[in-house]
Amino acid sequence: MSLATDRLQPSATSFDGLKTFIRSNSVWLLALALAVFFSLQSAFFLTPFNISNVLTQCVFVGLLAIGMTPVVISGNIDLSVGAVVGLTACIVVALQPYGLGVAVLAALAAGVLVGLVNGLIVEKMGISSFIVTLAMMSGIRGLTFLAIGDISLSSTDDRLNAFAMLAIGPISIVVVLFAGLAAVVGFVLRFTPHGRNTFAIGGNRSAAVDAGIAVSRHVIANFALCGLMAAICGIAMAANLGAAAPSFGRDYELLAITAVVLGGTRLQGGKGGVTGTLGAVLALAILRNGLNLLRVSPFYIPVIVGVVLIIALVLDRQVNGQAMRHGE
Amino acid sequence: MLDRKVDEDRSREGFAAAGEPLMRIRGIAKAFPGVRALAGVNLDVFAGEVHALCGENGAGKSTLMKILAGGIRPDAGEILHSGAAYEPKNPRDARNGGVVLIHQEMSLAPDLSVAENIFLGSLPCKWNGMIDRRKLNDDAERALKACGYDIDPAARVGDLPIARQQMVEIARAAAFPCSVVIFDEPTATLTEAEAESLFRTIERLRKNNVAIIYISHKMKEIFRLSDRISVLRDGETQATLRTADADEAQVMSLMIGRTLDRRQASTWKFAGNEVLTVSGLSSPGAFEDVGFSISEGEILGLYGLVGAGRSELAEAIFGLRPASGTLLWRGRPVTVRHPRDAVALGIGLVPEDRKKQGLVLGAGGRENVILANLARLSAWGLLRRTRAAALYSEFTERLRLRSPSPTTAVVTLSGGNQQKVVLAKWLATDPRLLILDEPTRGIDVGAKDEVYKIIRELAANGMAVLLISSEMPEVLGLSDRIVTMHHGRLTGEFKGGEVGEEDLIRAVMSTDHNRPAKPPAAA
Amino acid sequence: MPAMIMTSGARHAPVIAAALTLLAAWLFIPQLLDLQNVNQVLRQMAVPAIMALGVTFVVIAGRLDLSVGSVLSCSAIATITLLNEVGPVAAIAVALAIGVLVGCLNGFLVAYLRLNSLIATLGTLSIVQGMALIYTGGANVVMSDLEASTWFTSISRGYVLGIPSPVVLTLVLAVLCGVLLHASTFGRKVFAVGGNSIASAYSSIDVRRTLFATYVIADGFAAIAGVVYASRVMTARHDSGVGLELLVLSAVILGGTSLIGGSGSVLRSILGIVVIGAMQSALLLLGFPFYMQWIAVAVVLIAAAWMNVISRTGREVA
Amino acid sequence: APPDWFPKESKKPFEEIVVGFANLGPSLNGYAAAYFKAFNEYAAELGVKPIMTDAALDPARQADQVRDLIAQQVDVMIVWPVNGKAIVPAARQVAQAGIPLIISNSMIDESGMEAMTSYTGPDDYAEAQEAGKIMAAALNGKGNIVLLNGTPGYRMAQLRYDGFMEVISKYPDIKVLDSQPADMSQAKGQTLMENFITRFGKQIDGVYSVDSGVGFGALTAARAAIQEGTLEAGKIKFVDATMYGFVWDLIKTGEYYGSVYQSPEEDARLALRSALKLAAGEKLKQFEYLETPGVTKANVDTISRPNF
Ligand SMILES: Nc1ncnc2c1ncn2[C@@H]1O[C@H](COP(=O)(O)OP(=O)(O)OP(=O)(O)O)[C@@H](O)[C@H]1O
Ligand SMILES: Nc1ncnc2c1ncn2[C@@H]1O[C@H](COP(=O)(O)OP(=O)(O)OP(=O)(O)O)[C@@H](O)[C@H]1O
Ligand SMILES: O[C@@H]1[C@@H](O)[C@H](O)OC[C@H]1O
Ligand SMILES: [Mg+2]
Ligand SMILES: [Mg+2]
Repeated sequence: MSLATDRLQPSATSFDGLKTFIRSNSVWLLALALAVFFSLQSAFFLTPFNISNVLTQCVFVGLLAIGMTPVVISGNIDLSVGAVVGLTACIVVALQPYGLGVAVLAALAAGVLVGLVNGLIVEKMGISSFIVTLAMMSGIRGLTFLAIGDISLSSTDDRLNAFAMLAIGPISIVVVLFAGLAAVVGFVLRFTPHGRNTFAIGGNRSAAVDAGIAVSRHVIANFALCGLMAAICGIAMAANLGAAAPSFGRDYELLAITAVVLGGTRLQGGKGGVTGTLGAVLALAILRNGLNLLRVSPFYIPVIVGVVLIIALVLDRQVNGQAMRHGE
Repeated sequence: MLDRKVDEDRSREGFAAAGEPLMRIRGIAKAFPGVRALAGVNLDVFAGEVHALCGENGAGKSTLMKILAGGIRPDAGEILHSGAAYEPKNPRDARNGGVVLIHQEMSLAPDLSVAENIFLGSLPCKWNGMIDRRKLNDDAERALKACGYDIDPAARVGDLPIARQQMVEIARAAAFPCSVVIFDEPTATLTEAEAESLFRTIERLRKNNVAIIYISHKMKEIFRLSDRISVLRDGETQATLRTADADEAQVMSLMIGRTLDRRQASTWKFAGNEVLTVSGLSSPGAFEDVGFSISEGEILGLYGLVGAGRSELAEAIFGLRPASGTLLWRGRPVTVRHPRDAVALGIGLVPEDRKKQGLVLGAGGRENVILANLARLSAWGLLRRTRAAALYSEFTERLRLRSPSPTTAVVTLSGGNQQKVVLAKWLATDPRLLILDEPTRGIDVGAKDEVYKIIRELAANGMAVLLISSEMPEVLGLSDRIVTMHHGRLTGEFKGGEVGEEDLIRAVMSTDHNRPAKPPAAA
Repeated sequence: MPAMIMTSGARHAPVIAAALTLLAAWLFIPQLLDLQNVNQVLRQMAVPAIMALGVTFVVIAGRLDLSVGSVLSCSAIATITLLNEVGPVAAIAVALAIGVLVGCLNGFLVAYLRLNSLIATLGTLSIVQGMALIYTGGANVVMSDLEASTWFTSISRGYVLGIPSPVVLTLVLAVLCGVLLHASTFGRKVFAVGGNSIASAYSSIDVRRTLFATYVIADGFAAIAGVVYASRVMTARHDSGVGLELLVLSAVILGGTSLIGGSGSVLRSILGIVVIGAMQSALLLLGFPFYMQWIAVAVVLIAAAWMNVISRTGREVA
Repeated sequence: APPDWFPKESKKPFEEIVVGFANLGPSLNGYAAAYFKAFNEYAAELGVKPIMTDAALDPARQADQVRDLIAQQVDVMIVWPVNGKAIVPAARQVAQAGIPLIISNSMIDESGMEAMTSYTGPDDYAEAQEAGKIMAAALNGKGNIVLLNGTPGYRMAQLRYDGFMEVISKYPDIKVLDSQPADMSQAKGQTLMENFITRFGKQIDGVYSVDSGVGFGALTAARAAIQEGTLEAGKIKFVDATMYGFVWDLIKTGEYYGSVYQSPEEDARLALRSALKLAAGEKLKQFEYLETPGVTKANVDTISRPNF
């Protein structure tokens, strides 16, 4: 690509091809490298049980990160997802006496509702999503504690936990569900007008407005989707643990955002996708699982995770980085 | 030869504003806090005419167009479109009503494809809710072809050079069935050849009986293209003229409310010492082996087409871009690694993109002016406020800046006034060499003349000026000496006053015009 | 004219909100403004207030610093463990050095490597807290003589001219920051970088050095807050500061400093802290469950941000 | 060589036993930190290498980590649950994998009890009852108290509240003014107490805290108020349910009224020892409780000073 010839050069060298590949899949390469490293270090790493383990461990943060991806692409952020996990986990357990269906629907509705409120405040009041969702994070957590109290709830309907324990071969049903949802969100982002408009809004909001895109509607829809995914995460967590407490999902918003950004989605919006997010979720899960298998003292894990996080960011800047202005 | 072509095109000489206008604008008013942008504008636009809109910076042209395009709602007044009330609530309404605006500021989503950008807001869908890619790309291809552009509809817009991006913007006009197309300063970033193809597009639209509103600060274009000219001043319509009956001077005096004094300032120059000598300067991917020198009191024009690498050269001299080669400052070798070093030597740079590079838009004029002068305004690390205020008033008064107050956010100022703030900032540093990169881009004739006067005055007082411009008349009119640049290399040197347009054009064009010169800057 | 008044009114929204909150609270809970309670609230809020002073610089420069809470923990741990061994002066010096060091790391990552500040400082948060965890093994470090009263303990527990000493310290630091931010040339650079870093670079400002400095200030102040914390609580853990980063950020936002960068003030951040402190105290005095505070913070945060939006639109856009 | 309490007929040689320990994380408080330190020291002393995981107080992560340990085919597993209810499904998976399971320090929910082989640790309810008795005695059955509770959602907090209240409710003249969660944090205890003092002032006769960390925070607040003359010296009786070293000192001087002895070292050693025995195939009692005697000035000298 050059000033004069904008047609993609078909005769790109194989080096260019490799570079493009690395560029769009750098985090997958990181995941791969980690997997190779740990399988050389631990005999347990590549056992079917452990593989299914790692995949299962992707699910909770993964659901949030997938839901967060369109929000970030449209130029926003959602810090409230962790609190929504706590809220919806409690709802799905607390409302079981009214029937499992009611409980699940109520939890999903609560997630969507929080998303809608987030989106509405952001769009209609014009407040930055960071502030809105920071406030919501605090407010929802407070409300949940106020309603439930300092206790945890036991799931009384065994079907919930039984469902979470289902597996197709070694792969847990939750993983399959997660993969399906990720595919849907990825598909929507890539192939539907809503998805493309989301990119347009994040890339150049005023352009999107000028082009007659109903910007608010798309932004709100993404927040609602994010809330929905957080609710699914809350339900899945309650199912998996057979219990719920208002403190569920604490700090998960940060884990999710980390995965989204490591996956190559630009925090300012306009660029990114589900594939990268998935790779980042996987890489982080492999890292934690592998360190565990290597019997690294838990005291060292936060330091290692922090360092890997920063290295990954630096590498991403190296391959994908914006042409840096000298002197800036 | 351009002029002859204009004459041939005068077949529409007899354009008569007869019958019902397609769009009738009556008493449109709009106020922003502290500014009355429009104070009752009346305008009739007919199908099949090119209606030029002129006015000083801040006259309200863009505001009026945004109202037509549904981006802003007016405070008062009414618009009739094909006889019916026209009150677009948003750009989508406007587009559905057949009104398309090609923006002054680029209005594209960088991470989407060319085709997606052209059809942004109305992407074609299949029955299952998915985007119909084939139709999208075919339609886009057609729209691009219709404008005569050879751009891959699947290319990512952010990867295109700026001029191509502007073409994508323009192609939108051909992509939709529309009755009114508004162009707001479309040629500001186009080369003359690219502008030519835009004019052909406009011609085609006109033939299809579309009404075109065309905003520009370039008189030549206006007289070449338009059937009628309306002049806006201080948010009011001054007059609407038939282009065939009007002349430049008349339009300009309507714009600024007085006649322009277009006498050249004294051309006397004292032969100063060399201030800066550049030799063997290279920056990979931008320019190579550049050498020239510039003396006190000299205006050196640097002419080239968009993408020639002139801005990069300026950035390198100013310490914003790494480069190899030697710089001699008053005969002594110097290294400039950071703009601080450049400022310490006495170099100033008025960058080409005032919004991105020139201004802190949310801050006031005074805040902006002091930014390049902090070292001098500091006493024990504290800002000397009275000195800062004095500095601001001195230079903004000299440039006749129009701003409600020193703390008014510059984002609310018109383009020309914004440019003056940037100029004031650099003049206040009292530079020995001032690099001006497209100093009059997007500013009105009145402001342009003021800027020219200032440049001459500065040079007369011994300042060296490196003038980078894509506007031939500007370079020819101001420079003592002109160097040309093409594909990152200097291709010629001419003496001011002894060189004609053809010479310059020849020097910046060559047969390998389409050879890639450098990878585009990543967005 | 009325528009102007409303506009300027909205600009001072945080001040007005603070006054109104206090007034309303006082009407219902007379004890709130009892001298003793006021002293107490101010004493309690001194630690977050000092952190907020530093964080304000980073936020005005358009970035975030999530690591301040873990810097506080580290600084408090260092102060307490070294106090017994090398005396207060050296202990405080080491504690502050830790803050400056982390500030340099953050500054390097954000300013020179140009990493996203949210994620990068999340990374340093994890690293710094992890180091503290390794160092203490998760244990409380406790001051050896809990009943001693030295100048060190009076940093947070004494009085100066009848005013609680941490409040005096906070005020002194606030004045310092106010001068640095609003009257110095460095302050202009911070605002410029937050407003438009490219234009700042074109104006010969060293953007990287300026950004770097804001992190040194933020984490340095977090370390000072850690010393005050140590003096007040007398024990510390690797996670003593967890949650403070968001509290402090909320206060800064509450004060009307825009997260986009380029605007804000030290005074407003302090006001934000006072509002949060008064509100927490009022809710507790009214006997509300603790969680009520979280809900109240949410409401106040959105209300303040909204007033800020109104004031901004009042000035610029229709 | 295996210690003498190790069964002679073991299913597996002592050296080859792999112990997995999914703990909630030292972030909980000083007690937990001392526990982990003791655990590691004891393991080193015995020459076993346990696999430790840290859930950082996240129940979902803890469940994942339990599964990581199953994947590594540990011979026996110890779990200190973040949340007694949320650990149940993971505990069942441990049982399914045929791995004996010890729940340490904080109980698993009733519903998961069948998956657990044995519990080792304090009897939190009994401990709180003990604290309740001390408080009642300190106040002579009459007075106003405030409660500073543990981390919301942590099972122990509930037991420490219920046990205490069971005793206190027998004294109609003891009134609970308010109860707030102090998150097992000293700083929070201090802040909450400062607010209690403003609100209730001289009405407060007793402060019950979940443990000495929180209790010491409350004491610090009271000291300041005494200095300022808001409170009388020595009037408020401070009682908590797990004694830290510095509170032992203060009980000796009389500034702090009483607490309950609970040793993290004993807690940790008991857990590891029981785990090794289980792995060897020995049968254990379902509940192996620690000794948790009440401590006041009267008997403080008979109790060794906790070193955390
Ligand atoms: N959003 C806004 N907020 C406040 N003032 C505004 C806003 N938009 C425009 N203005 C003001 O309205 C007036 C008209 O501006 P407008 O952009 O329409 O001028 P213009 O004729 O297009 O100028 P130029 O030739 O420089 O593009 C100017 O004084 C400008 O400062
Ligand atoms: N792909 C692109 N995306 C965004 N901006 C671009 C792109 N390519 C070029 N530009 C910008 O367009 C402007 C003109 O291009 P360039 O700097 O390459 O040439 P130049 O010789 O400086 O030309 P001129 O000064 O006439 O604009 C520059 O500001 C450059 O940064
Ligand atoms: O039993 C423990 C308690 O006594 C301590 O204070 O904190 C952690 C608890 O699990
Ligand atoms: Mg305009
Ligand atoms: Mg240029």
